[in-house]
Order: sequence, then C-alpha cells, then structure tokens
Amino acid sequence: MLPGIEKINPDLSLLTPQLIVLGLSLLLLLIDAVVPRWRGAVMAYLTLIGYAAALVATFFMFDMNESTFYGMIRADDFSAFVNVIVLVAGILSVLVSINYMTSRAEPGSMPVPEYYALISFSILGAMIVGAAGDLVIVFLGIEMSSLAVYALTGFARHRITSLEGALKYFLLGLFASAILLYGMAWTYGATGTTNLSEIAAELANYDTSGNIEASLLLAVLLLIVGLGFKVAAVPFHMWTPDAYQGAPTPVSAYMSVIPKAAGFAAMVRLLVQALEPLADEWTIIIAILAVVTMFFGNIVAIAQTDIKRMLAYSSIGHTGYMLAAVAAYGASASIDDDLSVTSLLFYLLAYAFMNIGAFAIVTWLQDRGRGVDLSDFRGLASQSPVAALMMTVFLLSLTGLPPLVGFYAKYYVILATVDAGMIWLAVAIVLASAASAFYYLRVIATMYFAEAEQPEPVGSTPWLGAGLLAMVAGTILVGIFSGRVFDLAQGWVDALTIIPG
Amino acid sequence: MSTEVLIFDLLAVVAVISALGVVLARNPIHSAVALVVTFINLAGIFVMLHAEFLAAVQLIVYTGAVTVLIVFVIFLVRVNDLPEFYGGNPVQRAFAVLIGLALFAEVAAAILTRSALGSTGPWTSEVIAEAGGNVQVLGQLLYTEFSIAVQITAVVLLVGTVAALVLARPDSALLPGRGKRTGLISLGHPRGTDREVAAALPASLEASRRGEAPGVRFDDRGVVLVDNAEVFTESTAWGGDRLEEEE
Amino acid sequence: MDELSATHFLLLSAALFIIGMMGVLTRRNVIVIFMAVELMINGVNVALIGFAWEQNSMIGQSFALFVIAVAAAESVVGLGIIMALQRRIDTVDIADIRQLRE
Amino acid sequence: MDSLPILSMITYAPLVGAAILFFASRADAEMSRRIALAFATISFLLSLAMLIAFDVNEPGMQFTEHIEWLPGVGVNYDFGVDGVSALLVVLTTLLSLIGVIASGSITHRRREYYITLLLLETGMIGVFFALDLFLFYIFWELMLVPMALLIGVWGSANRVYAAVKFFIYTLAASLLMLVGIVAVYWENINQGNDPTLNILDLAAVQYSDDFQFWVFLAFFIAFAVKVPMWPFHTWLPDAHVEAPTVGSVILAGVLLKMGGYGMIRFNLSLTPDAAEDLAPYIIALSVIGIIYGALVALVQPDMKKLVAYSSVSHMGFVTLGIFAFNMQGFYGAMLVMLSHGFVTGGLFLCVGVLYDRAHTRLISAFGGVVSRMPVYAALFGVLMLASLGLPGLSGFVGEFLAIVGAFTEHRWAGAIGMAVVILSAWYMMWLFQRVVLGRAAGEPPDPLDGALQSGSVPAVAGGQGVADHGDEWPVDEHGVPQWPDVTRLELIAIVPLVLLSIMLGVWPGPFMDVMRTTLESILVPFGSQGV
Amino acid sequence: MSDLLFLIPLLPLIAAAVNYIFGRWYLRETSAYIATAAVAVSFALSLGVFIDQLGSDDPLRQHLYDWVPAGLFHAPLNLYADHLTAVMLMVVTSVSLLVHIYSMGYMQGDPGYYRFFSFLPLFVFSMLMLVLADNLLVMFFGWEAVGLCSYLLIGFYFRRHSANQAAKKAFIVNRIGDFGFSVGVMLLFWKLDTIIFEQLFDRLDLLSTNTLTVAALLLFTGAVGKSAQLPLFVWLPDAMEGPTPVSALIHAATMVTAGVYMMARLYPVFSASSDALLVIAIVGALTAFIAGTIAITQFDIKRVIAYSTVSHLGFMVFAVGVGAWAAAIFHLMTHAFFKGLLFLGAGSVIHGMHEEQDMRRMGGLRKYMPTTHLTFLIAAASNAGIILFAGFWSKDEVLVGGWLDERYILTFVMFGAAFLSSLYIFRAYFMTFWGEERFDAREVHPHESPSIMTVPLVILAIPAAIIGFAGFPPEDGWIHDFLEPNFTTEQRSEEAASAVAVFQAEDEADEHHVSTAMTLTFGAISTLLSFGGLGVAYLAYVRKHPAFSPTVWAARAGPIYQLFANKYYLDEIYERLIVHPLYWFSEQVLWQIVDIRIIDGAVNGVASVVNYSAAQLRRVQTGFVANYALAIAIGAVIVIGLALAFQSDLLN
Repeated sequence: MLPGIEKINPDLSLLTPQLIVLGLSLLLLLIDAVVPRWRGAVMAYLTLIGYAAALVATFFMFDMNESTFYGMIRADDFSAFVNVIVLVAGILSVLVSINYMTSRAEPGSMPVPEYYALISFSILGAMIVGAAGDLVIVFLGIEMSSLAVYALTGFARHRITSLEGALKYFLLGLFASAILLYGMAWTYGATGTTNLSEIAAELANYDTSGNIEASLLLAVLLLIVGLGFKVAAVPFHMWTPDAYQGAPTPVSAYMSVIPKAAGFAAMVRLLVQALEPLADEWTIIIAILAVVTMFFGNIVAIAQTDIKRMLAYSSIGHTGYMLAAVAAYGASASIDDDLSVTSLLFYLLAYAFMNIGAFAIVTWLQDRGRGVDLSDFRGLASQSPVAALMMTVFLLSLTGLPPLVGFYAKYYVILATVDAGMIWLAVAIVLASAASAFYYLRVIATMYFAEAEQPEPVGSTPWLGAGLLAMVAGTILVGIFSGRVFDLAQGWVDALTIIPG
Repeated sequence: MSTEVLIFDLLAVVAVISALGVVLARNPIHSAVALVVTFINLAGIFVMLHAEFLAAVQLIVYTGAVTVLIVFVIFLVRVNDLPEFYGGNPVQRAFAVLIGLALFAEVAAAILTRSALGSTGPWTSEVIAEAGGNVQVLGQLLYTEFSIAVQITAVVLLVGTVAALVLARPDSALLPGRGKRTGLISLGHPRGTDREVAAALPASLEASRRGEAPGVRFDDRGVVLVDNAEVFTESTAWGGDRLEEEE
Repeated sequence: MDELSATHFLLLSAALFIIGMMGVLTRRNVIVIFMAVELMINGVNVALIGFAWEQNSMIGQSFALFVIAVAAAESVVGLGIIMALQRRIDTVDIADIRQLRE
Repeated sequence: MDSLPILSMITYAPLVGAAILFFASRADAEMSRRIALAFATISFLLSLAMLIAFDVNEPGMQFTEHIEWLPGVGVNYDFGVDGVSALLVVLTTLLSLIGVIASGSITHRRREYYITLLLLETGMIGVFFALDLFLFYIFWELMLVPMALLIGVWGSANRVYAAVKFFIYTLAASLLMLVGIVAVYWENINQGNDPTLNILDLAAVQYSDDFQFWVFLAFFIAFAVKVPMWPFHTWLPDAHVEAPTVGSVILAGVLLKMGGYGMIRFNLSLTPDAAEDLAPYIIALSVIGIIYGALVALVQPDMKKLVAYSSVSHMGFVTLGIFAFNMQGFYGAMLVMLSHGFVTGGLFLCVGVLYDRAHTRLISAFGGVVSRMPVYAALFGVLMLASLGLPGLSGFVGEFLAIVGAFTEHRWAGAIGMAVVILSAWYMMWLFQRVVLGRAAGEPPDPLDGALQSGSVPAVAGGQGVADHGDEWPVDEHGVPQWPDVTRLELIAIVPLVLLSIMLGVWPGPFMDVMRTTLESILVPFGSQGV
Repeated sequence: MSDLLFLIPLLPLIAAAVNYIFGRWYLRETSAYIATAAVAVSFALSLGVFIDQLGSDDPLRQHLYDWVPAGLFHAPLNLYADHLTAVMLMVVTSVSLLVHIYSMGYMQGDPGYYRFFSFLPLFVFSMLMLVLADNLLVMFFGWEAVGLCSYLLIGFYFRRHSANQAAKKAFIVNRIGDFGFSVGVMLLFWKLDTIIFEQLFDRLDLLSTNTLTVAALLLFTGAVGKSAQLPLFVWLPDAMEGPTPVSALIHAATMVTAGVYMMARLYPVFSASSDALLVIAIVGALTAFIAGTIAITQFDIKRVIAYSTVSHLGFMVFAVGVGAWAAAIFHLMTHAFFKGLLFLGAGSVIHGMHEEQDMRRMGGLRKYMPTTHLTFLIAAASNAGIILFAGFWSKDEVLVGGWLDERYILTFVMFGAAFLSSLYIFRAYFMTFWGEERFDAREVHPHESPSIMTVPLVILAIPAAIIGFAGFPPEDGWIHDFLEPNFTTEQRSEEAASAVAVFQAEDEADEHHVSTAMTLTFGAISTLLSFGGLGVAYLAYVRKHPAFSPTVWAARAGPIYQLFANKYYLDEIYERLIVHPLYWFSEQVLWQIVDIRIIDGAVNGVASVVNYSAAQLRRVQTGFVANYALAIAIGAVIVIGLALAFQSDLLN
C-alpha cells in the first residue's frame, strides 16, 4: 500500500504576495552581483515597488479560505492581514532606512545591497508564518525571519554594540528556538501530526474539561515560552533592550514590529488555531504573562535615558497589551464576534505606524548628527517644530491618547478583554498605560519644555520625510477610519476553520 | 532486558556523558570533541529508531560540517587566547543547575505520565521496506507533502548564507578601489574596542596630535582622521581595522 | 522498561536538552554556548524521531531533517557573528561583551 | 442630520482656525492672534445662536447629529445638546474667546500658543456635545495635551512638574473610565441589546447593583479628579500656579466643569442606583473638600494658589449639589459651575493683570494697588465678593441652592458646608486687603491708622515683601512702581465676566430656565420631590 | 401705592451705581446731590407707604420677578410692606436722608467723596430690601448686602490698615451669624418647603416645638451677629473706623437693628418657642449689661457711643426675649433717632476738634459749639432714659416687659444696664462739653460745624426728644395699636392653637392689663436709675468729688476695671483660641502635612515608587547573556511548574 507519487499540483496563486517578495529578494541579490552600480537608491525603489505590489496582491487575497501544499499553506484572511501588517511595516521601515544607510550616523560602511535583501527575506519569513498551516512551516518561517534579523542587528559591523546586540539576540534566539522546537516536538508527539488543523481536530476529541495530561500541557507551555521570546514577553524579553539599542536605528524600528508580528502570527496559528481546545489553559497563562510584561516594560522604560532602549522597553510594554488581546480569546458566545485576535491584528498594524514613526524621528535626528540620548531631544520643538510635533503624535499614540491610532488599538484590546470577563486585565492595561505616560511624556517635555543646547539639526532626508508623513497620516487616520480595517481583521476567524492537509 | 535496550542504554549513556563533557570540559577543543562523540552516538540511536537517513545526515552535517566549522572558528580566534572557565559567579552556576534539575523533573514527570498515542501513522517497518527503505520514503515525502517546506528551507539556507556573508566578509570586499582611503582609528580605544582608554598614546600619535604629522586630523570625537591609515597600523594594539591582514 | 519504548528516547532527549541548556546557562565561551545549543537541538531531534518511531509516522523524521538544515543555517549565521565580533574585540567571552546593559 | 450641523460647526470652528494657523507658517504674532480671535469669535457666536434657538421646554437632546462611524463596535458620531450642556458650551466658547483676548502678554511662540488654545477649545466643546461614550472619551483626552502644553511651554518656573503631574494624574484617572465605558458596552450587549455606546440608549438599560457600583466608581474617579474633589485635588494648585493666566482661566473656568458635567451626564444616568447608594460618602468628601479648600486657601502665600484652593472649595458645592438628588441641589451644582467659570476665570485674569506688571504672584509683594489701579480694584472687588458668595452676585445663588439641596437630604453636611461662608469671606477679603487695599511697600502709614486702637496695634505700613519691579515702571518718591491701570484689552476680557457674574446673581432665572426641564428629567430616576 | 414700592429701594441703587461708575471722573461733588435726592424721594415714598398703612390693615405687595425659581425653593423678588415695614421704612429713610445731608458737610474735601455717596445709597438700598422682603432669601440678600456696605464703609479709608482690619472683621463676624441664619433658613425650608413669610407662618404648626426652638435659635444667631450681641459684638466697636456719619446710620440707627427687625418679622417663629425666647432674653440682658460696663471705661467718644449702641441693642433683644415685641420695635425706633443723633453730634465734635476723638483731650466744648452741645444733650438724655425724653418711654416698656414675663433676675440686670447707660453717656457728655479745656489750644481751635451739619442735628433732635410719645400711654400707645397686627398669631391649626391659646390668653391678660401702679412704679425706678447715673457722672466729672473720682475707682476695682476696659478680653480670647489655632491648623496641619505630605505625598510617592522600582528593575538587565538565558529558563520553569501543578493531572 505504497502511496503513489502523485504529481503535486499546488495552487501557487495562493502564495502570490510571498512569491512577489521572494522574487524581489532574489532580484536584489542578483542586482548586487550583476549591476553593482545600482546599489543604494535603485534597490530601495525596487524594494518599495515590490512591497507595494505584494500589498496590492494581498488585497486580492482577502475573503479566501483555502489551503494548498497538503495543508501546509493557508490562504485565509488572517494570513492576508498579517501580510498587510508586515508589508506596511516593511514599506515604512525601508523609507526610514534609505537615508540612514548612506548617512554617516554609523561608523564605517554598511553592505547596503544585502540590507534590502535581508529585510525582504525577513518579511518573507513573517509572511510565511502568517500563512503557515503546519508546525514545520511555522518553524521555518520564524527561523527565516529571525536569521535575517540577527544579521540586520549586527549590520553596523564597525560598531561593537551592534555586534553585541546581534550576538545576544542570536544566542538567546537560538536558545528560544530550541525550546520552541521542543514544544513542537511534544505537540507532535501528543497528536501525531504537525498540521495545525489536524492538531485542533485531534485535540477536539480530547476531554479538556478536567485536568490536562502533563505531556500535552508541557507542549503548550514550551510553545508559549518559545513564542514568548519571539514577541518579547517578560521574562523572556531580555534580548530586547540590548538588541534594539545595539541595532542600527532603522533596524530597531523594523524589528520592533515585524519579528513581533511574526511571533504573534505564530502564536495565533499555534495557540488559537491549533491548540484551540486547550484555550482555557493557555489564556490564563498568557493573561498573567501579559500583566507581568506590560508592567515590567513600562516601568523599566521610565529609568531609561537612551531613547532606543526606552523604546525597546516600551515595545515590551506593548507586547503586554497584545498578549492581553490574545488572552482574551474564547469568550464570545459566537466565535465570529471574537475580538481577541481582531484587536491583536489591529494593534500590530497601529503599532507599525506609531512605533516605526517614533524610531524614524530618532533616525531623523541621527541623520543630522545627533545621538540617541534623551538630551539630544532638548528643545527640539523650537528648532524643528514639525519633527517635534510628529514625535509628539507618535508618542501620544503610543501612550494611547485619542484620537490617535494607539488609542483605538488599546480600546479594541480592552473591548476584547472585558468581553472575556477579564476586567482585571483591562484595569492592568490602563494602569500600565498611565505608567507609560511617564516616560513618553518625558520625551515630549524634553522637546517642548527644555531649552535647546545643541545646534539646530540640519540635513536633507526626503525619503525619511515621506515616510514620516505617511506614518503621521496613518497614526491619525487609521484610527478614525478603523471601521473597515477592523472588519478586515475580523476575518481572522477563518483560521479556525479546520482544513486537513 | 532486551539487547535493543542494552544497546540503547550504552549509546544513551555515552551520549549523555559526552554531552556532559561538552558542558563541563574546560578546554573548548575538548568540548568540541565530546560534541562529536555525542553526535556519533545519536546517529547510532537514530539507526535504532529506523531513521537511517537521518543518521547519515547527522554524521555528515553535524560531525562533518558543523564540527569542522566550529573547530575552524576555534583556530580562527587563536586557541591560546581561548578562555578556559566555567560560567560567571557561583550563584549563576548553582541556579543553572537547580533550574536544570527542576526542568528535568518537570519534563521527566511529563514523560513518565504520558499516555502514548500509539501507532497512528501508516509507516510501519513493513510499509517502509515495501517502499524501498527509509531514504525512499523520506524522499517521497519531501517531494510531496513537504515540498513547500523543502523550498522554504532552501530560502532559509540562502538567508543564512547571505547573513553570514554580510557579517563576516571583510570591509575591503565592500569598498570599490583600494587606493587612497580614509581610515578611522579610535585613539581612546586599545585594540579597536570601545571598552578601555589607552594609558598612553604612541609617540607618533602624540606628534600628530600636535599637528606635526602630515595627513592627520583630529575630529571632535577624539578620532583621528588619517589620509593613509597604514601609517598608523604598526601596532595591532590599537589598530582599528586590522588593515594589514587584508594587504 | 524492559521493552524499548519511546520513554527511553524521550528521557534521553530530555537529558540532552537539559544538559545543553545548562551549558548555555553556565558557560562563558560563546563557542561552547553555541555547542550547547546544538546539544539542545539534538535533544529535540531525538524526541522528534522517537515520536515518529513510536507512531510509525515519518513526519517526525522529516521535521528533524528540516531542523538539522535550519540548525546548519543558524550555525553559519552564528559563526559569522562571532567572527565579526572577534574582529572588533579579541574575545569570545560573553562576560567581556556586555556594553549593552541595564 | 437634515439641518445645519451647528454643533459640529461650533466644535470644529476652532479646529479649522488651528489648522489654518498651523499651515500659515508665515503668519506673524499679530496675524496669528487675529486668526485665533476670528475663529474663537465664530465659535462663540455660533454657540450663542445655538443657545437662542434652544428650546427650553424640550428635556431631551436638541440639534442632534448622527453619523455612523464604527458600526462594528457600536461607535457613532453622536452630537447633541441639552439644558445642562448648552450653558456650559457657551461658557466654554466665551472663556476661550476671552482667553484669546487676554493672551496679549504671551511673548514667545505665539503662533503655537494660539494653535494650542484653539485645539483646547475644540476638545472642550466636544466633551459637552458628545453623546457617544467613545466620542466623549476622545474629546475628554483630546484636551489633555493642549492643556499640558499650555502649562508646560508657557507656564512659569516649575512648569514641567506641573504639566506632567496634570497630565498623568488626569490620564490615569480617566483611563479607568475607559474600562468602565467598555464594561457598560458589553453589559448592554449581554442584556440582549444592539451594540451601542450612545449614552441615551445605555442609560435606558437597568444594570445590576454590583455592576453599577464598579462602573460608577470608574466614571466617578475620572470626574472627581477633574472637579477636583478632595482628596484628588493636589494637581490643581500646581497646575494653576504654573499655568499662564489664560491657562488658569480655562482650567478653572471650563476643565473643572467637565467633572461636574460628567457626573450629571454619566454617573447619574448610567448608574443611578449606585449613585444613590454612594451619595453619602460623596457628600462627606464634598463637605471635607469645601471646608478643607477654604482653610488651606486661607494660608496660601501665592495668589494663584489661593484661588486654586478656593476652587477646590467651590467645586465641592458642585458634587454636594449633584448628589443631593433634588432640584435645588442640581440647580445649585449647575449654577456654581457657571458662576465659578465667570468668577474664578475673572479672578485669574485679575491675578494675571498684576503678574504682568509685577512678575510675581506672592501676596506679600503687593499692597495698596487700589491707589494706583482704581478700576482694577473695583473689578477685582466685585469678583472677590462674587467669589465669597455675596447674595446678588453669582456665587451665592448656586452655593446656597446646593447647600439647601444637600441640607434637605443630609442635615449635617449642609450645615457644615454652610460654614464655609465664614471662611470664604475670610480668605477672599484677606487676600483683597493685603493686595488691593492698604499701602504699597515703602509708603508711610496713615497718621490716623490705628488711632482707635489706643496704641495696642502699631500703625502698619504697606506690604512687607519686595517685588522685583525692575526698571519697567516709573516709581514715585517712596519707590513704589506706578503701574498703569487695566488696559483696554484687559478691560474687555474682565468686564464681561464681571457683568455676567452680576447678572447670574441678580437674575439667574434665564439660566435656570435653560436647564430646568433637563434637570427635571435627570431627576426622574431618583424619584425625589422638589419639582 | 404698591406699584411704586419698587422705587423706594431702586432709586438709591441707581444713585449708587451712577455715582460709582461716573463719580470718579465726571460727577465728583455732584454725586452727593444725586444720592441725597434719591434718598429724599425714597423718603417721600416711604412716607406715602406709611400713610397708606396708617389707615389700612392690608399690606402693600409688589411682585417684581422670580429671583431664584428653584423648584420648591422659590424665591420671588417680592416687596411687602405692612405696619412693621412702614415703621422701619420711616426710620431708615428719614435717618438716611439726614445723614446724607449731614455727610455733604462732613465729608467735604475727602478724596473718596463720590465713593462715599455711592456706598451710602447702596446701603440704603440694601437696608430697604431687607425691610421690604417678603421671603427669607430676599431678606438674606438685604441682610448680607448691608453687611457688604458696612464692610465698604468701615473700610472707607482703605489706606489705613486698622480700617481694613475692622472692615474685614465686621464682615467675617457677621458671617458667623449669617451662617446660623442660613442654616435656620434651610431648616425651615426643609420642614416647610417654602421660604415665603406668609406661607411659612401658615405652615408653622407642622413643626415640632424642638424644631421650632432650633430654627429660632439658628435664626437668632444671625441676629447675634448683625445686632452685635454677646459674644459676637466685638466687631461693632472696631467699626468706628468708618466715617462718623456711617457709624450714625449703619452702626447705630439701622443696620445693627436688622437683627431685631428680623426677629420681629419672624415673630410667629420666635414666639412659638419659649425656650428660644429665654435664651434670647438672657443674651440680650447680658449684652446690655456687659456693654454698659465696658462703655464706662472707654475714652474714645465714638467707642462710648458704640458700646452704648451694643447695650441698647441688648435692650431690644431682651425685649424680644421677654415677648415685649412692640417694646422692642418701639425702642428700636427711638434708639435710631437718639443714637443717630449722638453719633452725628460726636461727628460734629470730632469735626470741630480736627479729627480728635479722645475725650481726655476735650472738655468745655459747650461754648465753642452750642448747637452740637444742645442736640447732644437731648440725645444723651434720651439715651439715659431721662423722663419725658424718647428713650425713657421705650426703655421703660422693655423693663416692664421683662417683669411681666417673670424674668425677674434678668430684669434686675437690666436695671443695672439702665443705670450704666445713664452713667456712661453723661460721663461722655460731661467729659466732652464741661470741665476744663484739656486740648492744646495753640493747635486745636474748636469750632461749630457748618449749618449743613447742624441742621440735620437739629432736625434729628426733635424726634429724639419727643418720639417717645408715640408710645404714650405706656403699653397702650399709638405704636402698640399700630404694630398690633404684626404681633398676633392667627390661623393656627386646631391642636396647636389650643396649646398656644392658653399661653396667649395668659400673655394677653398680662400685657394688656398692666396696672397703673406698675407703670408708675417702673417709671419711678427708671427715673431714679437715670438720674442716678446722671448724678454720679456729674459728681465725678464736673464736680470732681473725691468720693466719685474715676481714677480712684478704677484703681480700687483693679482687675475688674481692666476687664471692663479691655472689653472682657474677648478680642484676645478669639485671637488666641480661634484665629491663631485656625491659622496654625490650616497651615501646619492641613496644608503642610495633610496636603503636601500625605495627599500629594501619596501622589508623588506613587511616582517615586515607580521610579525606584524602575531603577531597581533595570539592573536585572546585566548585559550578561548567561543571565538572560537564566531568566528565560527560570521563567520557563516557573510557568511550566505552576501550570503543571494547577492545570495538569500530575498533582490533581
């Protein structure tokens, strides 16, 4: 009874955005080798065009719920939305990077051509995670994304701190990957399959009313730990501040969003989709992690004076909010109304605009020869009012102040948590937000209330400027017109449909 | 106790001991050797588990490529300078052991209480034999069910290559033309690091600081800008870019 | 424990995994840490293949294959980082590589 | 929304002004001022028109606007105005207009200043119009930033601390309200209703007692901080002292009112049972605040701090009146809010007038201002009297009604609260005496001073402290700087407030007519007498 | 007539506003004429009201507008004039008019001339509003407004610290009374749902006696403040910082009697509670006596008169307390004239002595200022209760009232007060107008005041001398008949009526059938006391009889004299026991500790805790990768351990 070797006939159209990005990455590598003179700006244009094309393709991917490659690849609204998040974040990151790469902000020179290729690969990895229908694909996607980011972190190879960040990120990433893998192995061992839908189907037969078998729970927990590392949940967050601080600023901006998005996509795929029957067990764990994370991140951020490090801790805090969104899963009577992942996805999109925006302003200052310390922001409002205003918008949005997108994001998360009956979690979110106002406001206060000490920042960064405009517009408008976005995100429930491989 | 178990025990014990060797050996070379031993033992266990192809891969990839790579790096970073020590302070070590034991207890508890799923897959040894063996079946699977995974893995490997290239390739490969270059030398940092401040500057630099040496400028960060960096690389103690190695 | 069962392999895998983990936790030489992680990954592989053996499925073996491949890619990147770092500061001791802190 | 969206026009006129100013980067200070003035005036005139067209016999919302916004989560753009908000909006637009007029002394970053002011106005008006809880929350938080900027950028010495404290304090409190909003949203849905955040729909739902208790607290703390109620008041003195004059005016005149407004609009309608259950505690806190604020005001060395603590005291009457649950209390609370807007706004302007001349606000630095600035003294005097609750001026009607309302429900609270008439007279008159009356530092005493006291009280010369007068003003032979009397602009700013506070005291009828039917309808769930 | 009622208060108000706004730059001297004319027209209209009321028992009413229409708490601005009001209107407008005229001379050349003639009509307006009010809130408006005017006029010389202090003190002390008054108002409203007098009286039988007592006492607190009773009279002597016409008008004739008027107006409330009345009587008697004792030790002419005022207010309050309502109003009326005259006379003296107020630096002035002397003498006689003068009749009735109410001890105290009032006023008279000239004749040239000042004195002297005959024959004079409707309770419900009826029957029996013998006896006692005081003063200050030497007596009395001279140390006691502790408490406890340390400390403490934990927690990030991995491992172990323990089947 040998299964005959059938001609595999995958529906590659379901992978259109991914294929576009893959093609782009290969093209970039090729150009580097063949037409070295096109290095720099031309590659950036190409990258932007490629992402835009993938984004456009993604919009045709909504309202689908199919799988291909023996169920290894899912094309549902969840994967489409993840694509939107990472591609938007990718476009923004590239816009932030272009001028930085050629500025003298980093010592020595950087291998620019590979930069865009690596970013594209990383984005591809994240998109693959979003579309994954199998543990193997989740793993491969995460690794692809991570490997590229390790290299990007150490991209300023002449700066020791950059390499140090890369090393730490890498070692711990490897460590966490091993844990994640172990969890996957246990999942496989408990269910006999690696297909996410099949795992869910398998577990659905399992009696989850009482206590869970230890080995099954171990699998869940190892997965949570591994994923917790990827999304920087406390206490698995330790790499975050060092890596963010060490990496070149555009890379920090990039990795504050896309690996996090990949991590959360994996979390949704693994926990929500595959381990859905065990939701009662993991929601509470995630909820506790969420509270610890949001408080730790937001409180330690207060003590930071290095803006990048501060934003790193802030991103840990935001991970807490997003974890809260995940923890809110499973409360609604009708799964179609479940807001947990909807709010998570919206949060990630919002976060892309505001957090990359904040890093972009840091980049903007670095491009003009300033450092990344809080004192470098002194009196910015009087020297460059527009930049200061933009930074204010981003920071206030991160604080969660209406009518900026950060508020809507947080609101939806609170909506989800309260719906899940976790009022305490909602209260924790708002208290942590209040604490976060401390340090966000300190930057604003430094820009507006302090006297300038350094000479006026001069320089020309047209691409960065365009990116900043886009991000400010996004930060203001995405929230106000969040209705449609929210509807799109609500399509994630597709992922719960069981499509066996 | 069957022979199988005996063999397994033998292999397992050796593997664990050599694994401990990896962790405990003072000399990293010894660690590397112990690692190879572990890998070989694991290959044996893989064979026991009817994973012949994986056993081969284990030998080839790990004992072959990876270990060689490791040793290569060890040589690269000069064996004599390798630190021979255990982890930091005793508290950390104690904690590590404690945590390790605790985790092991947890995992072992899970292992011992688990209810086996049983044989759910179709690939009994007979079926495999009928299909032509482990390698054939694996190959078939890789070309069907796992075809996309194989392709993604290919990309991952490509990414790994590019990433390593980006990090490890020397600067000179990046910069077109090797003629007149402006090098950056940090005076405050011995051996090119950012960590310590040099106790005393070489005499030639003192001269240049006074503006007597031609082709040298200071900028306000305490960094020397030189027209010809090679002039200042007589001592590796504070040569920033090890330019002499690339010559 | 008379018959060879998955429990054996799982215990071995756990042992390897945890020994590797302790290596990561205790060693200061980056390269040794790196080796310890490889140990952990091998532990995982043992588990994967053990489960596959127990269940008569080939999925575990295939998975393990990808794990080995990815581990190789990771080695490359890791060693690249080590080399780049080693080029700047002549050390592989992680206690020396801690400018980024607090 | 068939008719003209007048409420939106009122709300966004300042925003348009701010946008124009933002892009008109070439506008100089004078131009900025004119633009700001124009849009603040437009908003004010529109709000007046709205008030004229307002139907006082209609208890419900008027001029409502409805646009679907985020249907998925029940959020709509709902605007409306009733008897409670109508007056407060006009107060807001008026004080904003006066704020623009009175901003002459701002010297740096004037364009940004007016942008901030106009943004603030939009936020404040929106709070009063918004009927959707989500929209309300947006406006509620929206005004935080401009206010914090006003304090932080254009404030005095310790401004950063004050701005940050103001921001975080109020933010922390209002974030809990957000949780409350969400909780109400779900509870409404759980009861089988359509998702909505419209306050009118949500108020129609009966919530369980336990639920009401927590939701009440969530809302109440946000509002109590804004009011500010004892013991949530400590941000206020700092904010007031550091804020520029106009910031203080708007802070006292409008921002504090939002607390009271929020309690009436949300706490009472959403959680009437909890409100009734908790009323005794709130009444107790109010009374503590009333007396406490007055006592602490008594010993303040700084004029603005004194007025700030007096605000704590006055605003205690608002909560006192609201939680008496009768017509007198409601009227009292509303009238106190209006009166406090006029009077305290005016007082801060008065303090600002002096500050612009002497560059200090320390009471001890002044004395005998009346001899140099008689018109100023008269205006200050009327406001001082209105503040201490003299019948016939605005403070009295509201405070008395609030206490009457409280007294009929809680005897001791009313009686103790009434005792503040003594203290308010004390601190206000003492302030007036030390600053306006008497003599300036350096002036010789009157020969007949203390003649009656049979030598037991020594003749006292003018204020003891020394203000840093600089060379700005000419001095007379005693070294007393000859400050000019109020300028025309200052007069234009202060006189309307003085007139309004007289009008509110002498003839509060029109004001009460506007709010009557609305207040009666709010009172319905409390089944109280007193119609 | 009732349609014109509103003009009575309005005209002075307009005058006040016009003078205040335009006075400084445009009107200047003219302001006095405007004010005087306005008050004169008010006086004329009041006369009309009075004449109207003479022949009518129907009160005049006018509804102006709804002032505070807050549901049940409905306070319309209604004007109401009955007999009591008519009497008050006459007193207020006539004395006001005369004081206005007098002030034109007295205030001549003062830089605040226009201000004076703005505040003075403002006061008239306020007082008229108080008198004309038909509900508690409007009355309270007038009540507070006169307080304000008092504040403005006491502090008229605002460049004097002492004047400012006195003004503030007057207002604040008054506010203590107002506090009680307003709580009383609220109590009545709470119980009866109305604050309009007539409705209030109709519903009074709904109240228990206890409530009535409390309400009456609370309202009386207002009177204690306004009418300067014990223990709140301390503001009145200090109020003499104001210009003398102000003292005459506000602090003698009108404002201070507002408390008595209020109690008369609320007669049904007060008369229904005998306990409250007893308290009132005691307070009145003690005030009358104690103020008298202080007055005999003062040297400042205005202070003597001021304490005399306090003492006489005590008489009125005592009269109220013993149920001699008509007597109280009667005394109020006579007192208004003679005390106003005394102050104006004193003002004339001060004016003639170049602002000298100390009697020790006067003496023998009768030859310099004969008109003043004569009018002052008339007023003093009236004040002392010399027979036939106005004060005699009214004071006599108060004493008889006390006796009839069987408050014998209090009545004896009042005898003492009556003796003292004769003693101190003649002491002042003799020290001022008789004896040697103790002033420095080189610098001070005493002179008679101009006729603009003396004419009002003369005019005022007429009622001060003869108005007493309005109450002749005693207990049954015209004034009694006229006020009769105000002081009878009507329309009480059945049960309450029966209870009250008995009381009332006794009351009426006593009051309206006073025996001639008793009248004569009391007349004799009064006369004896007044002449006694006169005699002692004469012996002591004119004849310098050694047995009556003030210095000797002062030395002999020792501490008691000091007690009197220092007004029982009341100011000091208040300062030490209330003012200072309050400041200390507010500043050191409430502000520095509660506010800054505790409340704000908690707020900042939260911030500090957060900052501190941030500073500590950041150290977790050691930069050492092994530590990071350890953190991950520990986290994993804890998470796995806890989850396995609680959620798995391992332990459960």
